Amino acid sequence: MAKIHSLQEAIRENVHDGDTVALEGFTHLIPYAAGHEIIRQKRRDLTLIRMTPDVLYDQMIGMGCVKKLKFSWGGNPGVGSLHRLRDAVEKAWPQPLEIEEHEHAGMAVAYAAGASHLPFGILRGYLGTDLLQHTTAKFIDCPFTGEKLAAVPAIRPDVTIIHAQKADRGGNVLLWGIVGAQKEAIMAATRSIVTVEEIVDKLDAPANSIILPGWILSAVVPVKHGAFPSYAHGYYARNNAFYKQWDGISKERESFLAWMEKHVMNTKDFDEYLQLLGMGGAQ
Amino acid sequence: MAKIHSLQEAIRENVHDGDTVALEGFTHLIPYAAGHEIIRQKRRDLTLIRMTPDVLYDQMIGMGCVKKLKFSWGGNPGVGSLHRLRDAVEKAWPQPLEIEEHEHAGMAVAYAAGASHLPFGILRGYLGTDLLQHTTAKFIDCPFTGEKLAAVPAIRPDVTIIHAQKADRGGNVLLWGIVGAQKEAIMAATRSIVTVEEIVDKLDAPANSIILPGWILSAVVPVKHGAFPSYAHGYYARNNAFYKQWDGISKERESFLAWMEKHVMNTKDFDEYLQLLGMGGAQ
Amino acid sequence: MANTAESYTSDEMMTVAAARMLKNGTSCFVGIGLPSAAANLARLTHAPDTILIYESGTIGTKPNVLPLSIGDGELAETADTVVGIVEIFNYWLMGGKIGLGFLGAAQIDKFANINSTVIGPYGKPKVRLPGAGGAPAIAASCGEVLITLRHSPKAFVEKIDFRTSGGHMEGGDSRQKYRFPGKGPTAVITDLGVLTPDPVSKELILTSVHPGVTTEQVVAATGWKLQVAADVKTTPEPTALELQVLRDLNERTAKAHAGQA
Amino acid sequence: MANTAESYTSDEMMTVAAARMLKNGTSCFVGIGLPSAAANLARLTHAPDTILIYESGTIGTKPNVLPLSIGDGELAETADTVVGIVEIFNYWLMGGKIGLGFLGAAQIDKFANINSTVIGPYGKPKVRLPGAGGAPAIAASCGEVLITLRHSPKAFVEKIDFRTSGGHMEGGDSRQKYRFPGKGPTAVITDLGVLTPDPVSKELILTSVHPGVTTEQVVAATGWKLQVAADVKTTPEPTALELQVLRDLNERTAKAHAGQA
Repeated sequence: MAKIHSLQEAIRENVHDGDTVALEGFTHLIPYAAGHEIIRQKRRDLTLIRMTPDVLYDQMIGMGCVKKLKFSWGGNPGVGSLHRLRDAVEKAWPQPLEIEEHEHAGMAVAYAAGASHLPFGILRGYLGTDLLQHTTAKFIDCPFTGEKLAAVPAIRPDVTIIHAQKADRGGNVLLWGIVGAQKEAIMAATRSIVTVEEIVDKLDAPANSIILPGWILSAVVPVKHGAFPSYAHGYYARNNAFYKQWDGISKERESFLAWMEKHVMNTKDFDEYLQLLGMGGAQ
Repeated sequence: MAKIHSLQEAIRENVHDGDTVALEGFTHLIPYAAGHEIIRQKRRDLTLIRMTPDVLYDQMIGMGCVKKLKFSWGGNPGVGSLHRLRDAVEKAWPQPLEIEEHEHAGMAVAYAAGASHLPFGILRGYLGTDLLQHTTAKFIDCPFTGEKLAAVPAIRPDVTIIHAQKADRGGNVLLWGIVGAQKEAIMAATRSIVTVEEIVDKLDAPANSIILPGWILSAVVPVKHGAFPSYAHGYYARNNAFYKQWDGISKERESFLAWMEKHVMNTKDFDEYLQLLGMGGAQ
Repeated sequence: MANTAESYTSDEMMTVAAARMLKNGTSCFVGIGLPSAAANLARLTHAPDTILIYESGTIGTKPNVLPLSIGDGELAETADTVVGIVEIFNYWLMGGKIGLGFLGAAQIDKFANINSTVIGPYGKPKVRLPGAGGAPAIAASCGEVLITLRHSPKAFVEKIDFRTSGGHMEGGDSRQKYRFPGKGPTAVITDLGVLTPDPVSKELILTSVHPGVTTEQVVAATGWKLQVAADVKTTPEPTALELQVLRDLNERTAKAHAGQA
Repeated sequence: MANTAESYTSDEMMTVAAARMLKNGTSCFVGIGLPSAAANLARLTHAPDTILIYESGTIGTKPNVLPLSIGDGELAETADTVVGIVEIFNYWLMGGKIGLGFLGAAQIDKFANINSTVIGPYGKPKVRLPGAGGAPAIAASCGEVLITLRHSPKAFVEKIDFRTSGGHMEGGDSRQKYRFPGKGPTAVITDLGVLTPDPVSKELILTSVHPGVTTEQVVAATGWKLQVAADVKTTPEPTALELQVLRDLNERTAKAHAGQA
């Protein structure tokens, strides 16, 4: 059964320098609080995995936590580039960033293969694209039709971290809305942390809800508003304005560092960070 | 958008002699009404697919509709053998029955491959079993680790038929509870029929419910109690006593034929059949 | 195990002995029939936090009556979550999340390979059984496997007619070459006693007889030359509590399954 | 198209022209940005039964404001159903259920192959773009594909810096050898006009210019020697209704996205 932890403790115990870490979330339920705690604890040489690295990974890359990024779409959705990601790729600041690039379909299949304990997954993909020169996919022949199919190596993170709406006291987690590849990422990982908006006595989940039983999780952590500026369906909306502001904050190294110093490094936890932003509602 | 049909019409238009047909359902939501209508319309030379052929397939086999069966577990759950299936396999009555046998994991993966339009699916399976001599699985080598994995050809039925709890007037279907491989079977098929307990104005489905949009279905048919003696979660329970009675009814060819004649061939539809059984509640 | 009951059947002893093998808190993939009865008895006695999983996709289920089928509504209603078949096999079972698999069988050989497919030749069967279902994946993928079936020379055979699921294969370390993720069968619980594989040869050895059963009886009921452990034990009798819980469960079950049609 | 509006921007003309390409009732896999605006305009005007699908797993979504991201809550709240990423790509997109894919691009070549990965060399990029996302699978698997982007010599290039998604590949019947399930791009809609592939060579040909735009302008804005159809048409102007619906949509959207933080 998953122990209910503090976030500091959960990150300390489960995320180590050099680990392969997936902080998954497809626009919705991005685990910002957990990512900030990794930055605060100054983890280094991480290999980050996510289909859609966005502002959180921009922050982690800019703060020097990341050695390698495996992804299929990296941007500030609807706004533009991730300046820290670009600075790392284009100018090796604050350090070189190795990238392994995929298409969404390949990442999705690779997560499913990881969750299924298979060494690889198959799809009609990568073919006819220049991704082939920069990815780990190979081709295999169908033993029945002779058709050529792409094989992508399974994703097996050392630790997967996601945010969800709620958990009960046994650490059983319920999430809903846009759920991305979060279940697969959790089930593919050796260790797993789930931050949740709240701990409740009873989940009261409808039939066939997406539930992660506590016994497959390493740690469950209550962090109210823990996905801000992403959102938690049924709790708070996506703060699109913040995503737009990030473009300005992150454009220059100096403004980025000053912002991170003030908002992340000099706050003791996510709650203090939210207060600093005037998000009193998170109390 | 799926047209709301009568069952007679839906079967007439979508199920032809010689077709490959999956009437899926994993104990729950077995599409009995649709199967009986296929028997009434005297379809012949069908290749039936189902992970768990039970009493309905026993009836279809005994009535001479079936040329071949592809399956992974064939029995009367908790009761014993399917006598008509055994009679066909062991004594070729009423005609020889070709069988293609799998393990559940292989069928599940084959349905998922069919839904994904892939020629095959992969799993760690079949290895070390005598199934290998009687199935269509082959082995492939992992291009990354060299490991040997089983490949099973995708299932692509000409038509898949399932039963579900409800549909709205646009033919969007909602099902819940034990849902087996029904979604995959529908999405793998060229044509599809869904019988439902009721047609409602609005599905009122919780987030992330299992919904089959009307635009991917060929026909939606309201048939109250259409899964009897299987069950529809939230509507009526499994009639375990009927499953036990079936053992006696089906043991001998004569008693089987007499029962089918009276209950299926001489009733005009499933409603009349239910009335004959004293299931007045189905009105 | 203070209170022993006056009398009990050999089936009850089998179910109780099998139930005792479950450690509390284990995730357990359960076959229908004897395994299901034993696993639920364990959950209702010494192992309340056992996580029962049926291949119908019901995870963490706590049925009040034993299911007749693998997909009874009772299993879904009392589950922590219900997932589809593709998910339960891919992500949970073959995905390596399950600690213990609990299987029945029609035939078993000395290396705990099992047959649930056919008696006689496959093409001309004497008895056509239901087939593999989830058993091969359970036998290959769970951390370990328990098997429970009634003892008879027809069931415990030198050579099974069909290998449906792999146990210790050809014995010794032969299972390893198949690269199955799980370590295979660790005990076979019958109505006469308990057999466990020799650590090296992996041949099943009689290590415990149920009260009132002699080793000779078990040897006679086994179709191969059964090896008997030097220190063969006697299975402790069912306690009054175990018997009461089992009988209540069976009574509730009989009532529930008769109540319709 | 009786009522034409007094004035409109070239972006409005582009969105309206793209929207008109959607047939009512089509299942349409929509990229964020221009494709999303056009698809929703179609849904709010002539194609109310269009089924919009975003790669975030939102199927049959009917957003009241345009999403800023591919996974805005608005998309989930107004969807017929929301599925996971593995399912949307495997069963729906690559599973062949989608009639039309609607993509944007940073660069495009004469065979409608597109780049959304990088400007300059991959290892030493001048501009690092977001990357492939779902585009390669959309381009390969949908029944047909529409592409919409603004016209400029930097976007319409002889040779794209990176082939992110396959259009008509090397032209002619070369797409066939890749065995992509879908038939590829059928139109490219820009702020200057509409380009469609020649039935045989598959090279993009200017077949329609927007009102007030000359063919010379379009040729000048294209980085390869653009072929012009003999009977090049003029795109009908946006109707008053189209413009009003689009402007209302954009206004609601701007208000919604500014309203936080």
